[in-house]
Amino acid sequence: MILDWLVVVLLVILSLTILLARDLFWVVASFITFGLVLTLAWSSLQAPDLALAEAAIGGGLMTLFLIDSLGFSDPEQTSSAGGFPITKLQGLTALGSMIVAVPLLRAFWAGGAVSPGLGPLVEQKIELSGVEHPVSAVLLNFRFFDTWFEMTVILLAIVALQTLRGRTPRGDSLPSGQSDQVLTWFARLLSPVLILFSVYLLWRGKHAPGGAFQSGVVLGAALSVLALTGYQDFLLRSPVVSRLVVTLGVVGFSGAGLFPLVLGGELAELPSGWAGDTILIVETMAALSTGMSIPYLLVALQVPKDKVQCEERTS
Amino acid sequence: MPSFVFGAVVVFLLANLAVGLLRLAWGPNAADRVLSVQLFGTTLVAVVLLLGRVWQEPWFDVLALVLAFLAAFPALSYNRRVPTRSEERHRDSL
Amino acid sequence: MTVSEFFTIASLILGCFFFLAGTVGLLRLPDTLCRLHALTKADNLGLGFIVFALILQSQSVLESLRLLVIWLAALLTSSTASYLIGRHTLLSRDRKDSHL
Amino acid sequence: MSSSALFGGTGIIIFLVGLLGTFSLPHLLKKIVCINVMGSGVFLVLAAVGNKDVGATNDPVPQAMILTGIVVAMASSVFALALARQIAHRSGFWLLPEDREKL
Repeated sequence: MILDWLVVVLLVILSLTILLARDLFWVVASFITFGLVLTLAWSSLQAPDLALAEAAIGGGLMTLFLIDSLGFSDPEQTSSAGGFPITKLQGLTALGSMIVAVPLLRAFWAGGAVSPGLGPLVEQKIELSGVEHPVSAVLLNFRFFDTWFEMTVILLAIVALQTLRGRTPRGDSLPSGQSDQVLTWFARLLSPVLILFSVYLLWRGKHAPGGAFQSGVVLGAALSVLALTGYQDFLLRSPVVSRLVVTLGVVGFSGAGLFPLVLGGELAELPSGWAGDTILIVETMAALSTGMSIPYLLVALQVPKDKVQCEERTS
Repeated sequence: MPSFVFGAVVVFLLANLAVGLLRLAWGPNAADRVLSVQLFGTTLVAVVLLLGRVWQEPWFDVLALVLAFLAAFPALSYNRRVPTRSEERHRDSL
Repeated sequence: MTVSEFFTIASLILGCFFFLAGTVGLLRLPDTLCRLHALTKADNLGLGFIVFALILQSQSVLESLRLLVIWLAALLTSSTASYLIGRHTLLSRDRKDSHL
Repeated sequence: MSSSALFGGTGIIIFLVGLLGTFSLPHLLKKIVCINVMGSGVFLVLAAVGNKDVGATNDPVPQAMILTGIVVAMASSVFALALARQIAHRSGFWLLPEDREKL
């Protein structure tokens, strides 16, 4: 209980810091710490899958995207555009949110009618799903649509970013960081272990916390470490193949979702005898494509500098 | 080993982390803030390991491993910030 | 109190001490490179002693190995991170706007 | 107070702090971070409602939805960051055109 209070106090302090801090790097560092502390909140709420995903995304990957964008911004602006200028509209917003807060908090703490939730139903039907871990069962069988369209959202984000970016002379590569003995060895030691670890998480998802997304995110971290330390072959050697890997998730989910229609079933109704195997294949495809998406997101973030070069070349 | 010993250590480490937030606030360089985040990451690995023993949940070790593996990301992305011209010159002379 | 309990508590206290030292150093030392020095103590020794305490209490060899792997992973990442931060600081020290 | 009530209440507070930041901070990067904070608040409320000491068991459905949400939030934040960088590159400011006029 003391632990919960400590976590809660830290979360509120950090969110207020994000609101009030002037320095941009302070905001980003607070956000990373916020993500790390949130991991503890998920652990305390007995949501291991969320804790794993939050640790990998909030503590790892968002850092990469945010600090990368910070490096792009120039120092003079960072300090000047901080502040907390309160206009009439913003004052009203603040007042409004405080007024909304009171009934929301009251409603939440009053408790009242407690519904049993969907937990018992999931427990009852879990044998039909083909996996033993309830969260995986919901994610990949009972609410197949959610995950299907989640993969679509990731793919759409990449397509949109690539469209924004346009064609660039250097293809899908990151502007090379400094190559360096220590970094090279770090990548050589860490990324194989991370890839192995992501396979372990994928395998684990069937009966325990873990699964396609946690695995995909860890794989993505491994690939980003490689891309950041100059090992970009997997992006550059055969761009078509790498892009196909990015689409694998949507392809897998569409296949598994549409195939039952051919057999005369409902959309996304996994065949009961084959559910376990179908899920394993779909999960592997989803993990691979999530993993490959992350270096692509990072590459596609490098918009403006590449644009400058393109415009210079054409003029 | 009574689990309240581990619990006390967890509370101590989290209090430590809360005090460390001051360095996050003071800065003054970006590097100092990356340093504090690094310290928080390591503290959390310890906290998660201990909590796994207190609550008897084996998956906490997996979580600690994820945290430990990805602890280098802030420094890794910080290092990628485009170096200014003086940095380039300094590096070339090394 | 058995011998292993004594060593567990001793090494937990040592681990806490190093984490405290790391935080105090982070707050009190004058510049970035000094603070880096304080941080590495907490990273390596603080976590090391706590992992050692847990290994003493672990039920199986597998669990001990798992804890050891976690400590080694933390060592690898924290030493690389420290190197990167240190080098970056060193390289940008002669810059005027070391603000960002 | 049970821990799920505690985290749920915190989720509401964090959501409102993020909402306030999204409206009141002109800097685009801060806006994006604040939207993420807002999202985390929503996730906390959702997880607290599905927790063991509210329902009968630990409800896996909210957890699966939050997991989906975390990944989608990451993808859309990256997209938002790219748009913001585009704006910053073209105009020289991390600000929306409306906010720039006020400068």
